[in-house]
Amino acid sequence: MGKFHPNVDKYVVSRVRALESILLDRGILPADAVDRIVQMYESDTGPQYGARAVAKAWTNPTFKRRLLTNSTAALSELGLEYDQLIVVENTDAVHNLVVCTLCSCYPWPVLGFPPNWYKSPAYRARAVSEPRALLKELGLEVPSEREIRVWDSSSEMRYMVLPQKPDGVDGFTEERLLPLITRDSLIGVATPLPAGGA
Amino acid sequence: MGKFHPNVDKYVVSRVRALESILLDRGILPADAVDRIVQMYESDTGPQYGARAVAKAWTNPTFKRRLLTNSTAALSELGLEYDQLIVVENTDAVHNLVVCTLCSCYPWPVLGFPPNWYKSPAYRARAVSEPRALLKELGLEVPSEREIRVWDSSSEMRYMVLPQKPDGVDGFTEERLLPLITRDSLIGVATPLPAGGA
Amino acid sequence: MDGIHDLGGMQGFGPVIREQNEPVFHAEWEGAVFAMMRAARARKIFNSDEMRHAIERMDPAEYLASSYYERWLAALTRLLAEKGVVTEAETGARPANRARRRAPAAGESQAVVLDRYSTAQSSFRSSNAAPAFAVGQTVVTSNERKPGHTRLPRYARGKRGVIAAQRGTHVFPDASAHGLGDAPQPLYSVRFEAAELWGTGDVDTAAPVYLDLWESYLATVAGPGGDRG
Amino acid sequence: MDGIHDLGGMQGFGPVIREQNEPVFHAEWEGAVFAMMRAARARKIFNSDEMRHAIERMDPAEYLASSYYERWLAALTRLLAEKGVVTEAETGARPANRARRRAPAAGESQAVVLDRYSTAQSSFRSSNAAPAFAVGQTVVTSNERKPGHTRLPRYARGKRGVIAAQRGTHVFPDASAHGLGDAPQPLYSVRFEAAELWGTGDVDTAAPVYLDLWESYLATVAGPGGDRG
Repeated sequence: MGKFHPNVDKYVVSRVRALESILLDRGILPADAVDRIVQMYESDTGPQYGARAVAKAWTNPTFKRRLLTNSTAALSELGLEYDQLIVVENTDAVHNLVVCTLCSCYPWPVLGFPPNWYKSPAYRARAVSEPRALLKELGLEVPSEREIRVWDSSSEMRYMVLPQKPDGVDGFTEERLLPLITRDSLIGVATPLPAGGA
Repeated sequence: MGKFHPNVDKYVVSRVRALESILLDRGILPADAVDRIVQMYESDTGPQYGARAVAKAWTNPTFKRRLLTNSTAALSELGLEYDQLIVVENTDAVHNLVVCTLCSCYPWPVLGFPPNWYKSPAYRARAVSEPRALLKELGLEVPSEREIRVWDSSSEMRYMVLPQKPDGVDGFTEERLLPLITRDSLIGVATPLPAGGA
Repeated sequence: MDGIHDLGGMQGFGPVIREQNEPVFHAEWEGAVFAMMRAARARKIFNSDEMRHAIERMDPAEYLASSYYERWLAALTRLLAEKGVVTEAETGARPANRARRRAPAAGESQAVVLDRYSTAQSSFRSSNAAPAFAVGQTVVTSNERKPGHTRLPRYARGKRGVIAAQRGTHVFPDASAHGLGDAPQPLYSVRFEAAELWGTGDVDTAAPVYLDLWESYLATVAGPGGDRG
Repeated sequence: MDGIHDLGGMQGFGPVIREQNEPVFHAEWEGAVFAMMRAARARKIFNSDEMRHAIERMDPAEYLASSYYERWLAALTRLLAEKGVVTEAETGARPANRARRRAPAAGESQAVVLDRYSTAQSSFRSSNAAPAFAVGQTVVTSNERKPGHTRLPRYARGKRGVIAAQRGTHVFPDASAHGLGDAPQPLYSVRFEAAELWGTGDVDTAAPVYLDLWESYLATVAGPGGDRG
């Protein structure tokens, strides 16, 4: 609901219902499509594939190299056919941040649905021109000497951040690492959770 | 009323009334100010000074020269103390158009209140980048070989167009010329009315 | 600031609609807003640059959804609050129908019902400094992205133009809008060719734009046309 | 087009607010819009570039006042009308409560309930043409102001950058959004320094932006750093 549409909901709902009934009548929308799609996405959403890829990269250097240089091959090892992903690695010298200023492009196959803040005009406007100040507002202080690379998703290529491994997780299995790897850390607006934090 | 504020009027009116009562109580707004200002502007608005200056320029070459080079002196001959006006002359080689892209600056002392279209985002956005197409939409075809100079009012200087004199008005007095000189012709979105047209 | 107000060159707004026989005010409240703005300005509660900047600071969605006098109302309310004259809580709490105009005392509104223009409002300032740029000189505009008020539109940022006229010395809005005084500077009329502003596409090359720009917005360019050729 | 959607670098939007435990859909109608968009795309009624351009063509005030799925609804309604599938009159005339989902037939929605990603959606295209630009080369972006869809943001128009990577050959959105086919072109990742994009003011110089740009957006620059130094 738009901030400035005080009564938008009823109006929007009635337009959606009307369009839905027309598309059902014409056979464009199968009768069960809405329910099935909603059910499917509500039960199967989030950054599972992305987190799995990162956990594996943290524990397996050759997988990490593949993920960074040929993500299609790396993701297919996880059972995902996806040829549009570029994975960018955070280091002590470089922090990466993903945005789409022109619309809201986002790597759905690996991260699930984009959160509303990612699609907001404020994020889209500010991430490119004042990333460090924005990240600080969001609770992530990136040292001034560390370069922030902002990836503005202007093509069909999609971006995911490979965050730095938290301290104290040496010897953790992929399964123990997984809960530390939040969606926000894969966009670049947060770091993974600390070892004891999940 | 904003296009997308379906019920804005009541809300705005109540905010205006509340603010008005506070400013009256504090003595910032004199009791009769609203009525007097509204009455004054509703009875005394429009491009009287601008049209008068143009009519005089059309009939008096030395006044025209003063108007174009020292408008302050020229306007003071008409009883108006105003030191911020630049008058730009339309010729067979140049057509002039006035806009304010950043807000809605307009030469109120000579043209009265700006019309709503002058203050609209559409006019402010398009006048600078596609003036010829915009003027054509508004019914004024400017030949492609004629330069259109767009004056974007970015400072406190204000702009008024000196339009070309219509055909067939040689020997007309200032009083007969006045009704031909429309507000829109002084902004540059129209030509003056034809000799028989007023 | 690169705010929503900076509309020059934006696409997607559709046609310009002219209203026939447009009234001075479309509703009574518009006249009241106009009068209140006049009164606040006459009392020197804020200046015109502060008022413009208050409009620029509106939420962008609200800016575009608002009419002209709704923007004035938003700026007026905000500035009265920022200047400590009327808090936003007061405006919100006041019952809507309390405004009752007292019977006017003769002459009371004199200080507020201004002349249509007073030379006290002039932006001209005297100066001993000679302008740095001459008519005919090629200049390039600043590419600086300022957080505050400025009068160099985004479409003319980092662009080359030619000085068309010197306009005297004027109050500098980038200072005046932020309580930093008049800080007067030489002002110039600068001509920009359409291809410089709008690029190499389907551009009407016979449609230059003239902007009035302050000296600190401008820098010299090597050679008559500059090093870009 | 230089539309309202082109938000990069704009100021005045305020803080980014993150919702805790955000649901996939905030209301039932959002899920319905999502499903209808999926169905229309699966039926190849329009492509993703046409969809983006339909959103860009919204009235700017409505764009900013709308939520994400309201924009999808606006684009969907517009494209279905433009493609002659459902007229806007039909959508308006249809009683609001007529949508009654029939009992689903098993497997019926298979064609519509797509996998999360299908390589049929890939933007890659095979090509024999060698890319014109090499990694490390300095390029300058086009300053062309297009009336239609483009993926070169306004903030990066007429700017210098360095080729950071070659990305293969991809469908060209400026063609694809306008029924002009795939018209594939080499794509590059281009790095732009912050000072080039945002000027000389209070700029965080250690915050470059990387954009994926098609070959026709780019031109060579004389010398390694170009003639601007």
